[in-house]
Amino acid sequence: MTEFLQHLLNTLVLGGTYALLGIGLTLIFGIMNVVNFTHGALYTVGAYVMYLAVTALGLGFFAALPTAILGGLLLGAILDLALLRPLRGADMDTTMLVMIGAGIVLQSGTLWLFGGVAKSIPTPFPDAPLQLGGVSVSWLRLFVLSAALALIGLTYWLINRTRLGLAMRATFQDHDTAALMGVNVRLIYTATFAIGSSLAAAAGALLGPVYVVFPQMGGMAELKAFAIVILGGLGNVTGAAIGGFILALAEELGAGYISSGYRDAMGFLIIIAVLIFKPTGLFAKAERIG
Amino acid sequence: YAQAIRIGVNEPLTGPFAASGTYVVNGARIAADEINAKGGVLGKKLELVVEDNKSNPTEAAAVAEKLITSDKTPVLMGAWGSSLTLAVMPKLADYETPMLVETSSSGKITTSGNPYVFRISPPSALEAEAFAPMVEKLGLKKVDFLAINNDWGRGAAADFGKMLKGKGVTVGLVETMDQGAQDMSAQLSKLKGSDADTLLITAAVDQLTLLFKQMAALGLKKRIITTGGSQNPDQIIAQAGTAAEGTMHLTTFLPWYPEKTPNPAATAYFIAEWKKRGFEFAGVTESFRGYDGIRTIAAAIEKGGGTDAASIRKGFWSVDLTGLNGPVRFAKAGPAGSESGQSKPDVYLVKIDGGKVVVPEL
Amino acid sequence: MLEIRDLVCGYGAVTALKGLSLTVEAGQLVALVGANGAGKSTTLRAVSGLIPARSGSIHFDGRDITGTDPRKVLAQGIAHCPEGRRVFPQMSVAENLAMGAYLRRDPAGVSADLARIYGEFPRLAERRHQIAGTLSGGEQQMLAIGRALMSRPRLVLFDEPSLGLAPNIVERMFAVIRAICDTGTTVLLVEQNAFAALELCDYAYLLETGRIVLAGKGSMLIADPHVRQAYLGG
Amino acid sequence: MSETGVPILSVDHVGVRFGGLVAIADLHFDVHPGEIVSLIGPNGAGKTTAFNVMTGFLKPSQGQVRFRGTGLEGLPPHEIVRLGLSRTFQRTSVFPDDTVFDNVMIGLHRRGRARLVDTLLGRDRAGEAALRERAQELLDWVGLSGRARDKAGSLAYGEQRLVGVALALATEPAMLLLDEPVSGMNASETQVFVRLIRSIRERGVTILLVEHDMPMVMEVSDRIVVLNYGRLIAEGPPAAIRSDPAVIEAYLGQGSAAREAAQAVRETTHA
Amino acid sequence: MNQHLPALALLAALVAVPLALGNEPYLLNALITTGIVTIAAMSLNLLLGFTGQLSLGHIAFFGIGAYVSALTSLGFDVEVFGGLRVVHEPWPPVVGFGLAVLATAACGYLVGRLSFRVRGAYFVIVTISFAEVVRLVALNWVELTQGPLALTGIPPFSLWLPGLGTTTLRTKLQNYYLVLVVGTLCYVLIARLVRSRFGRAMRGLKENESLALSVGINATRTLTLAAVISAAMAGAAGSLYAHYLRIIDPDVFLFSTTVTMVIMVVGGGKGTLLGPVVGGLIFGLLPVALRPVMVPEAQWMVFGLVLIVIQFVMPRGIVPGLVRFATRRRASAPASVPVEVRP
Ligand SMILES: Nc1ncnc2c1ncn2[C@@H]1O[C@H](COP(=O)(O)OP(=O)(O)OP(=O)(O)O)[C@@H](O)[C@H]1O
Ligand SMILES: Nc1ncnc2c1ncn2[C@@H]1O[C@H](COP(=O)(O)OP(=O)(O)OP(=O)(O)O)[C@@H](O)[C@H]1O
Ligand SMILES: [Mg+2]
Ligand SMILES: [Mg+2]
Repeated sequence: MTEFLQHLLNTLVLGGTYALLGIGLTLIFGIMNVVNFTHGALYTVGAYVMYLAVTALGLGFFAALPTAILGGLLLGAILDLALLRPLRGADMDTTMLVMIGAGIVLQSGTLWLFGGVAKSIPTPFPDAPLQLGGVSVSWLRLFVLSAALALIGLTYWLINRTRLGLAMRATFQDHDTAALMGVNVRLIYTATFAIGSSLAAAAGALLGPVYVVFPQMGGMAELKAFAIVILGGLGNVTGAAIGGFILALAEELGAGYISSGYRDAMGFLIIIAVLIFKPTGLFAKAERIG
Repeated sequence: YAQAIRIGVNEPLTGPFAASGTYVVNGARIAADEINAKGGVLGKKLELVVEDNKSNPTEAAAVAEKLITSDKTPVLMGAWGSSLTLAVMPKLADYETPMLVETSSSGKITTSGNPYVFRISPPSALEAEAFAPMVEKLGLKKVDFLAINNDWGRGAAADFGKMLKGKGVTVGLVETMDQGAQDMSAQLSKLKGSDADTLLITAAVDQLTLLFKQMAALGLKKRIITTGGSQNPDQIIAQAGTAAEGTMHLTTFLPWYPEKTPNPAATAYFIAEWKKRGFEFAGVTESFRGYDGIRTIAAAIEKGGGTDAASIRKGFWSVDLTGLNGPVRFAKAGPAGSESGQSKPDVYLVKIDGGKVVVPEL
Repeated sequence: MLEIRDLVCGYGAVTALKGLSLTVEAGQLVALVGANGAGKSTTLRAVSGLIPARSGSIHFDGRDITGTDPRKVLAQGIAHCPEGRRVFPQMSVAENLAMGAYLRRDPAGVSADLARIYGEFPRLAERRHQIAGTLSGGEQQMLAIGRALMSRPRLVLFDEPSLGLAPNIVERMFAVIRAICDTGTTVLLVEQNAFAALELCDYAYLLETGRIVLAGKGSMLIADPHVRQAYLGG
Repeated sequence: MSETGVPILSVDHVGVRFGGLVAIADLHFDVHPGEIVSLIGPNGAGKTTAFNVMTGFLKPSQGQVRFRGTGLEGLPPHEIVRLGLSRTFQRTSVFPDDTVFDNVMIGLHRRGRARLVDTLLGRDRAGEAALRERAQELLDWVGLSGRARDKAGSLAYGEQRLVGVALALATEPAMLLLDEPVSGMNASETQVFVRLIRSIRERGVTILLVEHDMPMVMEVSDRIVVLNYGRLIAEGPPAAIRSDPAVIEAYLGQGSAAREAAQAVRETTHA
Repeated sequence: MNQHLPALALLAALVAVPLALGNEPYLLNALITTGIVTIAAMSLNLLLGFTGQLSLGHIAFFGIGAYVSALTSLGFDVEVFGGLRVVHEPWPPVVGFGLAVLATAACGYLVGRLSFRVRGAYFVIVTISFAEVVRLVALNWVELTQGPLALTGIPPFSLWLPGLGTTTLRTKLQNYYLVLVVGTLCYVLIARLVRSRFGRAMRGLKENESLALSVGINATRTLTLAAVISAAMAGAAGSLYAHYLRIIDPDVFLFSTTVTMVIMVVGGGKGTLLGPVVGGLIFGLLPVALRPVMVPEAQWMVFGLVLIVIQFVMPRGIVPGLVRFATRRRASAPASVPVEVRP
C-alpha cells in the first residue's frame, strides 16, 4: 500500500514536470504548427542558464529561475526573428528541417561550451525529504511541482482569457484574416515562439536542479513532450497538462508493477492505445466536412 | 626521427558518452607526450589520430575503417562502450589490425574469437570474481540489483548475481533503467519496499548522482555498492553531497591514495600532469584507462619490434607492464585458435565517508 | 474617399489587375461586378494590404495607403469582409466577433455593436458558443459579415457577402448593407448577384480581366446591353 | 413528375444530432431516376448534413438511406461512390497542388483497372492512355480545357467549382449530389451551368441539388423539397413551392422583411 | 525518356564511382552506409512525400528488417509464452533478406491499419511510439535479441550468380554494387508506383482527403498499401545493413537515424523521385567531408547550419530548387508560380 502511495506521489511530481514540458511545445507545435525540434535544446539551454546564474553569477536560486526563463524568451525571440520570420508561409516541413538544424547547432554548441560532464545545480532546499506517513518527497520536487502548476495556470489564462491569447489563436487559424482584424501578426508569431521557448527553458531550469545538467538532456525530454502534446490534443494547454500526468502515471506504474525495462514503453503503449480509441487525442477539436 | 608511428584512437567525443570519451583521449595524450618526451618507441615518435565515433556503433565501424585504411594506423585503441567496440571488431579481422580495448566490459568482446582484441579493462565476470572475497566480510544476505539497461549493466547484474548465488547470497529484484533516464523514482520506490540489505548498482556517474539524490528524497536507506569502476566518486561527492554518504564503490584505480596503487610513481606523475593540464580531478578515474592504453600499445610496439600491424599484434602477447591499476599482461581468452587477450587489473572497494573517499577496513 | 489609380497586382506569373482605376465617394455604396476571375477579390485584397501593388496607387482620405500593412489599413477605418467566409474555425462565434473589434478600445461601444449584430442575425445569437468551423455555410457567412462590422469601419469592403445565404437572408443582408451605408459608412461591394447589387448601389464599376470597362449609375449598367448579356443572364 | 416506380434514392426518417444540437430531425423523401430534385431551406436547415449522411461522411443517429435498393448504413464514402452516388462540396474543393488535368485523372481513380503488380512491372501503358483521353473529354464537357495545365489551387472561385463538378462526373455516377454549385457565379455563368446540369441529366444521371439561387432552382428543378430546422416543411413542383406560405415565411422572404430590417438598423444605430 | 535522364546520369555516375576511386575502402564504406540509409530515406519519401504522412518511426522498419535478417541467418532458441520453445537453425542471408522484407511489410500493414485511423501529427506520434516500443523490446528480450549485448557474427551476403556460382560478398566493392542494385530497384518501383493511379490516389488523399474519398478513393487501402511498400523497402535496407556491418544492437533503432532520413528526404526534395537520393548522398557524405577539417562539435554545428542554409535557399528541397534554377535559366520568365493555397 505504501509502495502504491509512493508511486502515486511520484506520479504527481513527475507529471507536473512532464506537463510543463508539454505546454511549451503545445504553443509552438499545436498552435503555431511548427514542428519544433529545438524544444529539447531550449530545455537544455534553460538548465544551463540556471546553472550559470546560480554558480558563475552567484544569483540566488530564486533569482536564477526568472533569469533562465528570460533567457529562453530571448533565445526564442532570436530564433524566430532569424530563422522563422524569413520563412513565414513556407510549409511545415521546411520549418521543421530548419528547426532540426537549429537544434543540432544549439546542442553541439552547449557541448562545445560546457563539455560533456554533467553539472549539478545547488539548491537551497534541505536534503531530508518531507515524510508523510510511509511516503516521502523532497522539498525541491514539491517546489518544482507548484512552480509547474503555476506556470500551467498562467499559460492557460494567457491563451484563453487575454486579448493576446485571442490574437494568437486567430493568427494561427488564419493569419491573413487575423491581419484584416488588425492583429500585428508578425509580433504574434515572435511572441508565441518566445513564450513557448521560455516555457521549455523554465522546464529545464526547474528540472536541472532536480536532475543533472548535460548537453543531451533534451533528447528524451523532447520526444516525451511531443507525445504529451498529441495525447492532450494539439494546441490544448489543459490537454497537455493532463497528458503529462497520464504519461507519468503510465510510466510509474509500468516500471513499478510490470517491468522497469519497459518503463518508457508503457508511456508509448498508452499513447498508441489512446489514439486507437480516440484518434484525435484525448481532447479533440470540433470539425466538419462539406 | 624517420616517421611517426600512428595510433588510431576511436572514442565517443560527441553524443551521450562524450564526457567519458574525452577523458580517455586526454589520458591518452598524456601518455603519448610522456613517451615522446622520453624519445618515443623504436626511435620513432607516437602520433595519435583521434576520431569521434559519435557514440554510435555504425560510426565507430566507419571510424575504424578510416583509421586503418586511410590514416594507415597499424594499431587502434577504443571504442569505449561495448556496442561500439563490438561494431569495430569485424573490421579488425578484415584488416588484421589489433586494437586495445580500454573501457568496454562486455564478456563477448573476448569470447567471440576475435584474435585482434586486447583488453585491459575488466569484464564484469572478472570484477565479480575480485569482489567475491569481500562478500562475507561485508555480511551480505540478500541483494537487489539496479542496472543500466545496456550491455554493461546487464552483464554486471548477471555476473555478480551468479557469483553471489554461488556464495549463498539471495538475489532479489533486478531492476533496470534506460541509458538516458533521469527519473528513477519508480524503480527506487519498488526497491525501497524490498527486504534486501544491499543494493548493487551499475550505472555511469551521472546516473549514480541522480540515483543517490533520489534515494535520499525517497528515504531509501540500504547498503549501496556500485560496480563498474568508472563511477568517479569525486564527482559524486561534489554533485550528490550528503546523499552519497556511506555508499561503497568498486573501482579499478585509487587516485586518492597514489601510494596504495601498484605503481605509485606513475600514478603520481599522471595525476600531476592531469592537474597541470587544467583538467578536473574527477576525470582521472576514467582517463587513466587512456593513459594505460597508450602505454600498453607502446610496450607492444617495443616488444613486437616493428611498426606493422602483425608485429604489434605479436608484441601484445609479451607485454608486461605495471599499469596504474595493476599489472598489464595478456592471458588468452575465448575459443582456442583465435583467442583474444585479456589482462586482469586490480579491483578496490572504496567508501564515501565524511565527504572523502576512504578505503574501508574489512 | 477611396481612390485607386492604375493599379497593377498579381500572383507570381499571373497579372490579375492590369491598371485598374476607380473611385469611391464618401457615403456611397459602390458595386464592383465582373466575371469569375476578373480580379474583383484581388482589388479588395490590394486595398486592405493583403497583397502588394506592383505599380499604381491607392489613396484613402487623401493619404497614400499603397503597400500599408493590413493592420494599419484597418486602423484607418477600412474593414474587409473576405471572400469565402474565412471565419476562425476553432473559435466560438462570440470570439470571432470579438476579433472583429480587436483594435477597439471602447468596451461599451463594442457591446452595443455586438447586441446590434446579434439582433440582425438571430442565428448567431443562438449559436454564440458554437465553434465557428462547425457552423453551416450560411451561418459562417453571417458571422463573417457581422465580424467585419464589429470594427466600426468608415469604409467596408464586402467580397460576395450573399454567397450561400438563403434568399430571405440575402434580402435582409442587402438591406443591412444599404442601412449601414445610409448611416454614414461607405461601402465597396463585390457581388456575383449582379442584379441585386446594381439595384442597390449608388454607383457601379464593371471589371473585365483586370481592367474597368464600364462605370456609371447602377441603373445605367443594368440597362447596358453588354452587361445584360454577360452578367444578368440576358 | 414521375412519382411512381422505384426510387433511386430514398431518405428514410433520418435524424442527425451533434451533441445536443438536432441538425436533422426526421427527414423523409425519395428521388426517382432521371429527376432533378432540389433540396432547399434556410441556412443551417441541415442540407449539407443530409448530403454528408447520404455519402457516408456522417452516420445518422436514426433512420437510413437507400440507394438503388441498397441500404447505405455503415458504408464508407468510397464504397458509396462505387454504387454510383457522387457529390460535390459546398466549400470549393479541389486538389490544389495538382493541375486541373491531374485533378480529373485523380477523379478517374475508379475507372482505372490496373492491378498493383502490373503497375510495378510497368504493364499499364494502354490503360493510362485511355484514362487520359477520358479526362480530356470531361474537361471539354465542363468547359475547362483552356485551364487544363494550370494548378487547380490558382483558379478563381467559380472555376474551382467546375473542377469539382468534373471530379464528381469522373466517377460516372448514376446520381449526382450538388451542394450549392452556382454560388459565386453570376447570372450568365449560372445559365451556362444550368445547361451543363441539363446535359448531365440527359446522359441519364439523376440530380439532387442544394442551392440558394432561387431563379436557377425554379428553372431547373422537376421537384423541390424544403427543409427547415431539419424537418421537411414542403415538397412539390416549383410553382407550388414558390407560393407556399410556409416556405415564404421560413425561406423565400418578401420585400417587406428587408425593409423592416433596414429600419431596425437605423433605429439601433441612432439610439 | 527525357524525364528519366537525370536519374540515368546519376546511376551512370554511381556505377563509375568505384572505378574512379580505385580501392579506397573508407570512402566506399561511407558510400555503402550512405546508400543503405538512402534506400530507407527513399522508402520514407513514399510516405512523407507522396501521401503526406510523416513517419518519425521509420527506423523501426529498418531495425526490424535488420534483426529479422540477422536472426534468420544466425538462428535462435527462445522460450515464448507458456514454455513453448522455438528453435531455429541458421538459414542463408538471402533468405533472411526475403523474410526481412516480408516481416517488415507485415509490420507496415499493422502500423498502416492502426494509424491510418489517425493522420497528420497523430500519425507521427503513433509511428514514434511504435519505434520506441520495438526498440525497447529489442533491448529487453535478451533471450532472442541478446538485448544490449548485440547480435554479433552476422554472416555477409552470399549470392548465386549465373556462371559464377555462389559468391560471398566480402569486399567493399561487391557490397557497393549490391546496395546500388537494390537501390535502383527500389527507385524504379517507386517511380512506377507514383506515376500510376495508386500514386494519384496517394496525392489526392494528401491534398484533399474528403474530396479524394468522394471520388471513390479508398483511403485506408491506399495508405496501408503505401505503408506496406515503404516498410518493406526500409526492411530491405535494414537487412543490407545487418549483413554489411555484421553486428547489430538496439542502437539501430535510434531516433536520430529517423531524423537523418527526414533530413535527406526533405532536404533533397520530398515528393520528388530523385530528392531523397540527392539528399541522401549530400547529407550522408557531408559528415565524411567535414570529419578531417574540424573538431567534432564543430562538425555537427556546420551540419546543422548547412541544413538551415539549404532550406533558406531552396525551401522545397535541393532537387526542386535545381529544377527551378535550370528552367529559369532556359526561359527568362519565371516558370512555376508559387501558389498560396488555403483551406
Ligand atoms: N492565390 C492565387 N495564386 C495565383 N493566381 C491567383 C490567386 N488568386 C487569384 N488568382 C488569379 O487571379 C485572377 C483574379 O482572381 P480574383 O480572385 O481576383 O477574381 P474574382 O474576380 O474575385 O473572381 P471570383 O468571382 O471567381 O471570385 C484569376 O485569374 C485567378 O486565377
Ligand atoms: N460538426 C458539427 N458540429 C456541430 N454542429 C454542426 C456540425 N455540422 C453541422 N452543424 C450544425 O447543424 C446545422 C445544419 O448544418 P448544415 O451544414 O447541414 O446546414 P445547411 O442546410 O447546409 O446550411 P447552409 O445553407 O447554410 O449551408 C447547422 O446549424 C450547423 O451549425
Ligand atoms: Mg473573388
Ligand atoms: Mg450547406
